[in-house]
Amino acid sequence: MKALNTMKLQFEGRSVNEGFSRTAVAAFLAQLDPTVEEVSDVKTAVSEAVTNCIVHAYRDSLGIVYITAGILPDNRVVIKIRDKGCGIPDVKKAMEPLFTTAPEEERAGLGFAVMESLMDRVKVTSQEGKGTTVVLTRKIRGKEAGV
Amino acid sequence: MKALNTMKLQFEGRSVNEGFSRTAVAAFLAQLDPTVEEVSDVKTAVSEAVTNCIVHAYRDSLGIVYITAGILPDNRVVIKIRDKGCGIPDVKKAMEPLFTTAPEEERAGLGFAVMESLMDRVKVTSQEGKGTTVVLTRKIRGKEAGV
Amino acid sequence: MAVQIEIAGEWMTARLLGDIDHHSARELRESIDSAVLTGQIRELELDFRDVSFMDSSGIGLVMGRYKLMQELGGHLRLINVAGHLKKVMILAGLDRLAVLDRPTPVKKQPELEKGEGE
Amino acid sequence: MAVQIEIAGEWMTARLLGDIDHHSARELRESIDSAVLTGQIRELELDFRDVSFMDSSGIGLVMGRYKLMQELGGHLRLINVAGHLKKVMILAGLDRLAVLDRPTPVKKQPELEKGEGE
Ligand SMILES: Nc1ncnc2c1ncn2[C@@H]1O[C@H](COP(=O)(O)OP(=O)(O)O)[C@@H](O)[C@H]1O
Ligand SMILES: Nc1ncnc2c1ncn2[C@@H]1O[C@H](COP(=O)(O)OP(=O)(O)O)[C@@H](O)[C@H]1O
Repeated sequence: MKALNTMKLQFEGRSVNEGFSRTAVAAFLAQLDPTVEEVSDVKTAVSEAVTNCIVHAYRDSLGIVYITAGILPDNRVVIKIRDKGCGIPDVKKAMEPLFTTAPEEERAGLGFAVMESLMDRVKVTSQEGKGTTVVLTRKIRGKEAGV
Repeated sequence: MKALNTMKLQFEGRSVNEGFSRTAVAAFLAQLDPTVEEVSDVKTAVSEAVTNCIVHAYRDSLGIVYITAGILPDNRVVIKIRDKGCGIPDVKKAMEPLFTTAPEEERAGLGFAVMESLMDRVKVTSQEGKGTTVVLTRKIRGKEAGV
Repeated sequence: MAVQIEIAGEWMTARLLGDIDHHSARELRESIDSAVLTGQIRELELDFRDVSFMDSSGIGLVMGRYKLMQELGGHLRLINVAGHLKKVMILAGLDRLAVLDRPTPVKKQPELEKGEGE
Repeated sequence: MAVQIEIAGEWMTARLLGDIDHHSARELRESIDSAVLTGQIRELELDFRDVSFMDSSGIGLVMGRYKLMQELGGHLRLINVAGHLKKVMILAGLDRLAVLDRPTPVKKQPELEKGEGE
């Protein structure tokens, strides 16, 4: 389905940009007149994916995080978060709740679980040494729907 | 001066993206802990430059608007807004207050005047048929300064 | 952006809500002008109390309504213009059009004035 | 993100302010833990009333403080967890740790309770 509107965002993988990037995606979403809950859900899922790029993908380095977002005609928003970091050796295992490779930093291992529970669809593709792409999809019913 | 943090944003030149883009830039600025007035000033200047891309540069077409922003070590923010649209034949004349080529759309001809009065520096480069780049610079004193 | 319109005789108040930019200006302009023309309004008041953002598209909106009211032999007045909005309007010279912060003229429908005591 | 800490005997309330994410969590963790250890706190209360956003970094923060209080033979309690925050905490199973929305235990400093009547 062709997107009605799209945007691209890229920024340095610094933790200060976590807040910036989820606010930017929320501002893009605003055109669908989402409910407060829909905005929180999307911001939270984006924050998880962006944090993973910063904490895991670029663990010992500073890399660029790439986001694209598109609005589909059926009011779905599709957000792609991509890094060129270390990659994930076993995606299935990484997505299990409580699995984390950074417990010393108090990561809860719930990033993917949160994304999956807040979004309609989470697709992860990764290649070791090349990077990871997370695609989040969510239908926005909006305030009109009276949710 | 090398930037401490940078971001790039690009989006389709649709008017609905005017609000999105100025909010995204404001979110990036937040790391400098700006005052409410500083945020309004920057948002307004960005809105002028982005609107010009949509209204003038891509008058009869849909093009992409490119924004980059950087934070310099001396708390200056530098924001570049670029289009690949029609270009400006006479930049000096275009920057005169009240000059507009779109009076029928109730453009006030004050976009550049607003940018110049709210920012420390406004640099415009343009090439007919190729596009226009506006560079906005503003020192952010922030809440700490007690402005 | 949205606008709430209140009419009393030839007086009309348009309360602007949200952001005024190029994106929202067209709809605002159309809503206000059609109400002014249909209602044969002579005194138009734009209330900026709930405007969260405004760039020079708002100046175009004000100047366009100023011209319209002049053509109709009426007047335009802007109320509750504060902070950032005032800054943008003053740098555009709108204060010289004498529409900004002019003392409230005596209205034909004095009951409209209630609750404006600030 | 910032935190306001109030201590009364071995009771401590940490009022979290703003967004809780990976960026803010480290500073929060360090401020809270150093106050807990210095003050020999046994009852730690995290107040989420003024938290505007939280992702799973907040879960890590809560679980880390839960473990710390267990090691110290104390307790952790979360208060004013509403809406979006509650959703994230419940999907993380924090309600099962019995720290969420537990009725207020009788405190040793009853004067601390004043003004909490809601
Ligand atoms: N972008 C990424 N690049 C490399 N590894 C990742 C990435 N995202 C997730 N991972 C791996 O998957 C694990 C689980 O991720 P997640 O569920 O978000 O939990 P957490 O971030 O708390 O560890 C991480 O600990 C990490 O090993
Ligand atoms: N990005 C651009 N591309 C092409 N022309 C532009 C661009 N920006 C400004 N201009 C020209 O400069 C004029 C003055 O711009 P400005 O001061 O912003 O006023 P306004 O947008 O109200 O016309 C415009 O009317 C247009 O002719």
